[in-house]
Amino acid sequence: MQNVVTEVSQVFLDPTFLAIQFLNGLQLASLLFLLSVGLSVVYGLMNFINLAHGTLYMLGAYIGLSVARGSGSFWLALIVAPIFIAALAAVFHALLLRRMQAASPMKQILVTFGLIYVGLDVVRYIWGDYSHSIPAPDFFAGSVHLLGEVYPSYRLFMIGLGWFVFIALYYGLERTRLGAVVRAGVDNREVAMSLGLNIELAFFLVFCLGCGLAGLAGVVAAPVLSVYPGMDMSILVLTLIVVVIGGPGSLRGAALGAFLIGMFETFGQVFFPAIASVIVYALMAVILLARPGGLLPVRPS
Amino acid sequence: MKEPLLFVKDLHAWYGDSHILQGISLSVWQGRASAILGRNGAGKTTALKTIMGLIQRHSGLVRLGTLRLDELPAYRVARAGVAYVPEARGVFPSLTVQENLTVSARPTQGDWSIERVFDTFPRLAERRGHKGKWLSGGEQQMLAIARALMTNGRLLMLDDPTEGLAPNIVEELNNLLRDLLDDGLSLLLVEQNFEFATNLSNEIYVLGKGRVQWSGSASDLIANGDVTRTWLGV
Amino acid sequence: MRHWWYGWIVGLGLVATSHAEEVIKVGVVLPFSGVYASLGGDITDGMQLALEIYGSEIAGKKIILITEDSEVKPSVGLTKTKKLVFQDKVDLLVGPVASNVAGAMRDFVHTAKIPLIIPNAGNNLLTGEKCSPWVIRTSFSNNQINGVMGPWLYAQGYRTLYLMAADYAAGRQMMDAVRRGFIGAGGEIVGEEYPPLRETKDFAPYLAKVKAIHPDALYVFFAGGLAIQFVKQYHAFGLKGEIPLTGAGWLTSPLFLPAQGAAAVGFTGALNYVPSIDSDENRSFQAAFSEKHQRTASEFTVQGFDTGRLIVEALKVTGGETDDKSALVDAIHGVRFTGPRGPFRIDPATNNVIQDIYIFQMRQVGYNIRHVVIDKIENVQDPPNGCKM
Amino acid sequence: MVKQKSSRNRNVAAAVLLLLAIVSWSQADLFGHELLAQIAILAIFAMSLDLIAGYTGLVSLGHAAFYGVGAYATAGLASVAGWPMWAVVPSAMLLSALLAAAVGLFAVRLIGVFFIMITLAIGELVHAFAFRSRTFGGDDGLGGVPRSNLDAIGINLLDPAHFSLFTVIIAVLVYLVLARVVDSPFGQVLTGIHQNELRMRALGCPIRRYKLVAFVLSALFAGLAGSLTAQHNNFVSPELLTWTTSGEALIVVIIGGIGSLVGPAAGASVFVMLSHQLSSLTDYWMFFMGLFFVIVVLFAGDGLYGLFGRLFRMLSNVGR
Repeated sequence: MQNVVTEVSQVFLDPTFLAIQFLNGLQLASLLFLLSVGLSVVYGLMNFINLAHGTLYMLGAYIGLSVARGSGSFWLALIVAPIFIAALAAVFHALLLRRMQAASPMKQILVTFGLIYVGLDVVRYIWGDYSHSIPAPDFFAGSVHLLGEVYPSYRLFMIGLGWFVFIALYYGLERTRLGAVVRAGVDNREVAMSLGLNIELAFFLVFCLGCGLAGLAGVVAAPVLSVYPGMDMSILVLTLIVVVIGGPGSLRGAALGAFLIGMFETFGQVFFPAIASVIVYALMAVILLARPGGLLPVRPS
Repeated sequence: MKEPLLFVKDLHAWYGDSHILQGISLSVWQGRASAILGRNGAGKTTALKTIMGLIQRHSGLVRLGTLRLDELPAYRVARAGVAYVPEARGVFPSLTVQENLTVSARPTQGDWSIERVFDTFPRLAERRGHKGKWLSGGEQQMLAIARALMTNGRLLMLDDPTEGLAPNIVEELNNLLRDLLDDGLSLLLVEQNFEFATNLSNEIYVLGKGRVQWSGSASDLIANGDVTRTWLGV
Repeated sequence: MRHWWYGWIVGLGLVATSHAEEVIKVGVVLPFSGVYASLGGDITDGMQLALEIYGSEIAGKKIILITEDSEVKPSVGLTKTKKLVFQDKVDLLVGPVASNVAGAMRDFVHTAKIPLIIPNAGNNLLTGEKCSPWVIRTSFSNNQINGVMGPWLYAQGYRTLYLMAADYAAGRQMMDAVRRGFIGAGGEIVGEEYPPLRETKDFAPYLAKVKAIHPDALYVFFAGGLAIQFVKQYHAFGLKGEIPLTGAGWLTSPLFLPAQGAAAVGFTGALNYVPSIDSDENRSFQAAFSEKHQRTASEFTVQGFDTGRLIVEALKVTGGETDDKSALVDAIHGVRFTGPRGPFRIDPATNNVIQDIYIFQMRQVGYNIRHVVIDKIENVQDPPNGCKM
Repeated sequence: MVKQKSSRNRNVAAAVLLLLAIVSWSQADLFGHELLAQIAILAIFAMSLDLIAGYTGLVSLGHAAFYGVGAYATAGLASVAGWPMWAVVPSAMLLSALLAAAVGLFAVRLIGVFFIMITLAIGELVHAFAFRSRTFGGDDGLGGVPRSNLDAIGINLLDPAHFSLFTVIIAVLVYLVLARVVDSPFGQVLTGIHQNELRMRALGCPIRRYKLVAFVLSALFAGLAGSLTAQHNNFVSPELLTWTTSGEALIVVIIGGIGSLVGPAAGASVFVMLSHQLSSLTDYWMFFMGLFFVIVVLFAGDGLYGLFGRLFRMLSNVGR
């Protein structure tokens, strides 16, 4: 028995093994980044916590499922679902959010919690209670040999997509006028408005974009994770943790938070399986203890 | 006298349950400065924010020229020609000096351009690539004013601009504001610094308990010891 | 009778319960929302089909089902149970799916002496240490399904086994059963992994570990979304060719198979039912079910179906009488039939079902992926496990 | 002056609610008593949350941790360790309060979403512990929790009617205690902190200490609610500790009217009745529940208590 234990730990210190796990961590980080970045910047702009963000992720996955089944094309699903979710977010904004701009955070919690309930049953009503999956696109359906190991190429695609979105958003935020408006709004909403910047419009655009990214995450996750009613809740808390430890309002914070959570989730499960389920909570507690505003806070607290 | 540029009449505002502005009226004329004085908590900052539309206006009239402002959201008030320098400057810390200036620029409306700003404030030109958070207090005040000028408004509202500035910078600020007045800009000033305000302003409004308790010219105020003692504690 | 009180807030139209004297009320507490909603639906469909086939009227009394949603929450399941007993005055109860809900209901029905027929929840304790004369299980115990697999795998030539299940009581109990059997037969467990039940979204870290250790076979228990994710990821990481995948048969349940597709091929599992069992009873059952619902009946449907049939058969014996609960339970103990899953009866010593366990392999047959039965362990009966009634 | 009036209105509303509870109690059948007990327990839990969320501005998504600790401590001390119930219930409350004190020491340094998330994390850590604990039956939970024994004064708590009355009486006592707290100078400071933390700090108020005391006090009563729920169900499971339990409590508070004590108690009855009725009617009851939440925010901004206030004013205007 002793023999087995030492043998095992050596296997786990093998560089190839660690490299593969690093990729797994990056892949999870990619997904979490797509989910958290919109939530984070929206919070930074309007102090608005959308608890129904996970619901949009779930809806994205289901719409992607229907599109992929109907058309046979994963890529079409990858384009249609985020657009649909962004449009849905626009409707949601027009019907509900605009009236709640001045509402207290408590009312926001109540409304978005209500939308979680509504969204869950809408999904159950339309798509039923069974679990589904979207097949990976043919081009990424196989595996590649990496460091002498088999690694699913779709996961490499997920990592690549995460990087792509990060870079695109970084460029958009740092180099465009809208990006500067958003950053100004996050820095100080009142002042930005009093200088003639239409922060509500910027908020609307960022909100729709962020929701669209959540929809994108849903489709992207579907070939790896299954599509089922309740998939929203299982990712929501992790997403909120990413937002908080990164520091709400910051693109780089969301990326850093996603990276940390991806890695701690992955390596925690490998090296500390007994506490794998709580490791991210513990991490968050420690980070908030040391830095009450998150790692990369936008506003000094 | 001509019609005022900014005309505020019987403006009320609430902050949650507290009735902070209980009906204030004031005016600012073209090319002249008005100042609002008062103790802490008198409602001075609230008055500016309410004019700006940052605080829900409860009732009253706000007019800029012929345009009613009291129904407009803050960003429309700004675009209508009110340039605002908020309390504690409100420089955007994560934007560079240049971005701070260009993000709200409306060059088509007037003659303040980035070049002219950099001519007027050479210090800002030197630091154009620095993030807002790395500037000193005086530099931040310069940037906040320059940024407001970049909106090319007709009225400049400044909330306690001298606060925390060294005397030589206050002097510099005084000169700058005089130049702006000479250029035809109008000023509405909230000040703690009695001397600075009376020196610069034509009309003074003394605020207390959410109401205008006294108004008149700067020289009248200096002469009126009762008012300064009761409402300003000077 | 409902009091006006119940509607004082909402004033919604209340469900009218039948006031006819001559009915037999079966209270059904199953999940109709939440993660197990599909199981609740399958079990209910199965029960209704049984009532249609075997007769829903006994001695002039109609059997009616009053369903309540447990939401997979123990406290809700208990409240609904109390509602069915106190308010609807049901004659007997059926439910639930999840063992934690069963745990909450158990003490109440035990004290109230209302027969409860469990159509799924597999916790060993329910028919072991915490057994009750009033709690009867028609589905399985976690031991029953997995206990046979340890010796069977050893007999197939596997010497080292790696265990993996979601980190909750059911997962642990199933792995304990396999471990006991496999070690007892002479094999060695070279690794065990219990990914968190809720948080797990990715098996990649675990799969890499299994690959590094390279056991003779991997034995798993996952259900629902986790089953789909696991099978697909096992395939994607290229383990399928290298390490045989075995486990509790729910992994490739008809509920999850469409989403898993070809990735499921090669899995060897043990279960109390698979759709491809070659018997007249099963064929006619599947035909009747698919005519009504246009899909393949799952093991959950069969558990519901046999539960419904058991109730009908027992009531026939009592002549539709339900007031004497002991007589009703005695009648249940006496029922014997051959159903879709083979010979069915209840063990009076534990109140757990005695049934055949099928060992099957997922294979591509033509264009279809099917559960091919490769072995059958007959009349698997749990030992009392501390049950004293 | 305003304060006195608002607390008088609150007490009037509480009296009306109590009257409704008494009428319901006298009319209820066996299952009615079950629901009434459930409502009373949820009301206690919601009122305890209102003390921090409504009066102090500390929105917690981890209040279920204290509720759950109260329940698990009751189960552990009574059915595992075999303590007598008169010792179990106060100990369970104390344990909840102790946990709150330990957590609160650093949690009250955080504000806004950070406080929400740290409480959520604490809740999840406690949940994970219960979920894996063999002693407490892991995720299958632990049964056989006894109820308090009041046979000495002629009350048999195994009788649903007696138990529901017992829980209603305790809810009334908790209301009276909490009402005293929020009306006291201590409560005024909490409200002050909620309204303007910076000003209170400028006035030299030890804000964190006040927050901590409120947090601990709130946990004490959450623990009591947990203990009662364990006794009511004779069963505990990790479900009590999930963050959605905390979320639902928060919803009850908001539906009822945050910062009014009596509102959350009324919210508890609406929540229990509505979810019970809806889930019997349709499998898609969550849809209607969710819709109801949205409608409350859109049309009854301040919750039931706000509606009650409006009705009250309307009636008194008519009367004039």
